[in-house]
Amino acid sequence: MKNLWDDFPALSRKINGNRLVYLDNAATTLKPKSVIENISHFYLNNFANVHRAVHTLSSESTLKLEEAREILASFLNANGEEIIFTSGTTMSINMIVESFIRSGFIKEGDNVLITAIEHHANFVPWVRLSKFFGFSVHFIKPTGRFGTIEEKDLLKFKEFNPKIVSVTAHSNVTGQVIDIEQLRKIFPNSILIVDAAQLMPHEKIDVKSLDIDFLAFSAHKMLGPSGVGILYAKKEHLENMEPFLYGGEMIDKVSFDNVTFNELPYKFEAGTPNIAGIIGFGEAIKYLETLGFDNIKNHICSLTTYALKKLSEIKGLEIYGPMDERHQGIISFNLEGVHPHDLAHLLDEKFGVAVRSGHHCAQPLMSILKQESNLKVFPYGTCRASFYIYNNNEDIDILVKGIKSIKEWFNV
Amino acid sequence: MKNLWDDFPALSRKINGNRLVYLDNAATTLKPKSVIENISHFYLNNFANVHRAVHTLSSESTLKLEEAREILASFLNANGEEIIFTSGTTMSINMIVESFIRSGFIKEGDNVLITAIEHHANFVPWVRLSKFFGFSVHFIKPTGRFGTIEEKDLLKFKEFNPKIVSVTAHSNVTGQVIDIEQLRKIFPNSILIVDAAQLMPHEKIDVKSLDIDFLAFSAHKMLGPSGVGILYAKKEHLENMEPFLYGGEMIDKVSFDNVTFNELPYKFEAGTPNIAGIIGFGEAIKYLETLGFDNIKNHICSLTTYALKKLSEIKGLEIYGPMDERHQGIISFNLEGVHPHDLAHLLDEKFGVAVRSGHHCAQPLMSILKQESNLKVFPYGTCRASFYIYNNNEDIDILVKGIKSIKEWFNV
Amino acid sequence: MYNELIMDYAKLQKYKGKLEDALAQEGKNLSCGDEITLYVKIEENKIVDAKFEGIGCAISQASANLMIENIIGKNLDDVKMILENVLLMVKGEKYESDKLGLITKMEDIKNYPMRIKCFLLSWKTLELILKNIESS
Amino acid sequence: MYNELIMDYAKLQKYKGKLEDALAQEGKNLSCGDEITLYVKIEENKIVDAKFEGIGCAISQASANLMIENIIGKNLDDVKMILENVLLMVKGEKYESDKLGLITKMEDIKNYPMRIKCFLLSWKTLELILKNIESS
Ligand SMILES: Cc1ncc(COP(=O)(O)O)c(C=O)c1O
Ligand SMILES: Cc1ncc(COP(=O)(O)O)c(C=O)c1O
Repeated sequence: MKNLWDDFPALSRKINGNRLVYLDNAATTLKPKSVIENISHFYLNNFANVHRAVHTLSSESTLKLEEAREILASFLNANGEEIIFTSGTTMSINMIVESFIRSGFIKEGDNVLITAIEHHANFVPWVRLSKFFGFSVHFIKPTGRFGTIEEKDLLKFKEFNPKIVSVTAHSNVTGQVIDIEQLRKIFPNSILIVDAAQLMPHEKIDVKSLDIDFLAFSAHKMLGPSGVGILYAKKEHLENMEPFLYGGEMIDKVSFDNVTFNELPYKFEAGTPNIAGIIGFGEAIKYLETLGFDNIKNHICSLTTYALKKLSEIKGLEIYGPMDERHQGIISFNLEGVHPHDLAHLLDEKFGVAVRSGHHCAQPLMSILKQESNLKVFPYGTCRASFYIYNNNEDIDILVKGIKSIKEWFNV
Repeated sequence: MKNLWDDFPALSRKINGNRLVYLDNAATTLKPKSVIENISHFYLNNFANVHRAVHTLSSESTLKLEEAREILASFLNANGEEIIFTSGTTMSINMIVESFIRSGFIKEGDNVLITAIEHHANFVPWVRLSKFFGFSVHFIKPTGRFGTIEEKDLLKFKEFNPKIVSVTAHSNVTGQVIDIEQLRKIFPNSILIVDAAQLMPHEKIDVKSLDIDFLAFSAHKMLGPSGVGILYAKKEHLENMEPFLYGGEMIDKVSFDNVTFNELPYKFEAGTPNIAGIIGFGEAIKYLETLGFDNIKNHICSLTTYALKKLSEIKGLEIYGPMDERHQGIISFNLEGVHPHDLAHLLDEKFGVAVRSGHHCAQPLMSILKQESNLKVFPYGTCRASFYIYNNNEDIDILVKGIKSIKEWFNV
Repeated sequence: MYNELIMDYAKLQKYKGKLEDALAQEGKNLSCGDEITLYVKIEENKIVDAKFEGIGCAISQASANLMIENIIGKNLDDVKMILENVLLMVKGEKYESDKLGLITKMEDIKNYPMRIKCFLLSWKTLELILKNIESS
Repeated sequence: MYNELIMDYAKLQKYKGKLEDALAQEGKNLSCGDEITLYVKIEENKIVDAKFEGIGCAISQASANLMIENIIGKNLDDVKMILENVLLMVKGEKYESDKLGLITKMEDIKNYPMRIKCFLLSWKTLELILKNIESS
């Protein structure tokens, strides 16, 4: 991949005198100039509320918003009416769960299958609302290397035939990519919900050929602005589902005792959307498609392979996840004797390297890693380095050098 | 008020050769340069995810986000832990209603009082969810001039002592400002929810001295970015309420069968927030406070008085709302014989004037206006002109001239 | 958008009113409450007469009048083709303009998303009639 | 943030361990699962000894050691004042630095919102002890 640094002005920042090595891409990515300028330009020139007025600014805003919807639809191989704009993955998933409940799609006694490696966004809504509404949540437990889900873990639930299967396509901790095609084959009759917050930035997903029922992801993890997410859902589901948010734009007729709803996708988009953010997301997708998702995936895989090799040479470093070809873009690790917060903080302070530390909103997985860890003290968290299009091997060399120096400094 | 056009680059646009006269401020306002530049600058330099990482960019982002929260808190005379960032007024109100239901704050048999002039955002959630959960919604009907709520309309429900009173502080159709102090006096024991989407841009609200329990508003209607809203709520309520969105950041501990929640306000802020938007909103509040809310209110009132006088001189123009000192910033009207969409479209096309036409997400009020209208055919909608800080009397002269010309053109 | 031709068609009275012994279909514009009743008389697969009742904005009135003027005398296959091209036109896609005659004078509607529903009110009602014929 | 002084205090063993016949209080850092047990021995309104158990990051260890070093020998009113000033310091507000001695070497913590919880773990635990004393 060609060097993209000129497109990302934040990369020219100095962090305590060092060049910024940004390896916290799984939390959020930097934004290219084109997206930032697109948003500014929109606010400076066209901004008005959408859908609701006939004047020029409003018409322009509406056309641009709908253009972004079409970009997203063709990106996923879906139809515009199946693309719902939300404020992020978290909101998209909450929307599914609560709407399922209101619509009677999940009732007392129904079974929902998720995994033990989910991000809280695809864990807490199910677990918490199951307490109120009496459905059951079951967990696929990873039996592979440090939190890795194996095919046999999925197969255990095949006969169980759960009504709903909701799974991350890419762990934000172990970096494992889950094979959605395989998942669909094992659960042909289940409603399949995919949390694509992490996979989407790395790989094109064709919702039709993978037969995905619901798909959720966030703009900010793939060069887009914060406060924008997507919920893709098959039209046949959306037509039968009760909305999650009620208000303007999503209605057809409102009287004192009755409400009917607007057509798709507006039925699920109450209130003024994040207009500038959505338009900026359209621009981000254009940028990514110009690079080409094959190139992006290759680049990320080659960085990951290089990093896994280099990191595993550090004694006392415990690396989580499969460490094979399923391991992509995200690497979690711990250095014996050094708390991950200290490691992350020092990497930033002394080497300009931004990595994340903590439980990564995946506490259930942390408790599993603890059981398997060989560390004297497992800190209920990890350090996580995650890569994107603007990273290169030198970034990884700096990371590795940093870890080694910190190790010496702590005498471990 | 001094001329602010230099601060609003969109005002230098030409619409079909005419200068833009932007009178659709109740839908959304234009953005000042300082807000747009603030957002760009943030994306170019500091952007990272908040709360979750220890590195420099993330720390900077978190500090800026929390600074915005403090700006909002002191703006409302509230505490930071009572300020919840949402995606807009619609989301804020849905959050209240659904959380009340989950928490058992409203149950079968409880009474909720709203008005017949509400925006759908404060109407549909109550009416629709009351069907599922068996509580009752009652409506204060306006008996004053064309949709105006009089004190006696409120007093009718005094003995009724509703558990919840949820009311707009400023009608987005009639422009009537509702006296919240009076409302609180009439309903001293009710939980008072205020939809301040329209009032907030014009007037400072002190939530403590007005004893407001919940307050909702949107950034985009007061110079801020789209996709950001506020829910203010008294701490004592928030502490007892079940969250609306579940996911990252809002939790304390998550295990396979139990969840405990984070402290306030984070308990109600699941997922990655609209970081840049929130920071931009802080900047917008700073801009408004520099102008001074007394000046803003005076300016809007003087524009309204002038516009009401000029518009009432046009024969065949029916103006809705009180047309007295309660009438502020927003004027809805119809021209006999011309459909509001045509009037709005022609004002844009021939005169560069942006006004809104339609039911303004207030269909119940439209049915009331229809009953009182003297028009041969009431179009179930109105034209609406709404003012903000950058408007002046000349804008109103152009609007009036436009309406007169269109009247001639249609021969009515 | 508002040229003399459109204004003339908006005010046209010729096609307004009720048709007896004809197919009748109601249509609604959700966004503004406008309603229309379209009457179509069909003989031997051909539209021999059409009228409409209902009030609405100038755009919806002009569009209804232009529609009726263009479909009277045409057989159902041709009408369907006209309808298809109209739908392409408002989406800003490629269409056969020679099939639409004066209707193309309203092409600019594609830039006004809020007005497309006004413009399409009569066409969507016609579409319903055609669908009903097919399914019966 | 990580200077020699902080690293030295992070590794200090002197105040680690259990104290018998002392008030004991557990504290937790929600964000990383770190836990501490603080032991404080009070005689005649004065802290005569204190220790802590538990593992955590260098910041929380250094902070706990610095805290204990600074409160031993102080009466409860002075300890309360120290605590108040520490809380002001991390909020970036005005505080009396002469009351805090070496603790001020960690002032920079205010710029690291994620680390404030690490830093405050021992202090919040101390606050709980003081509150318990007052309410009993
Ligand atoms: C009175 C009132 N309430 C609520 C809303 C909804 O605001 P938003 O679309 O920003 O959620 C509006 C704006 O349209 C309004 O005018
Ligand atoms: C796998 C996964 N799911 C969901 C989320 C939540 O995304 P957001 O915070 O944008 O709602 C994240 C990101 O933190 C994630 O990594």
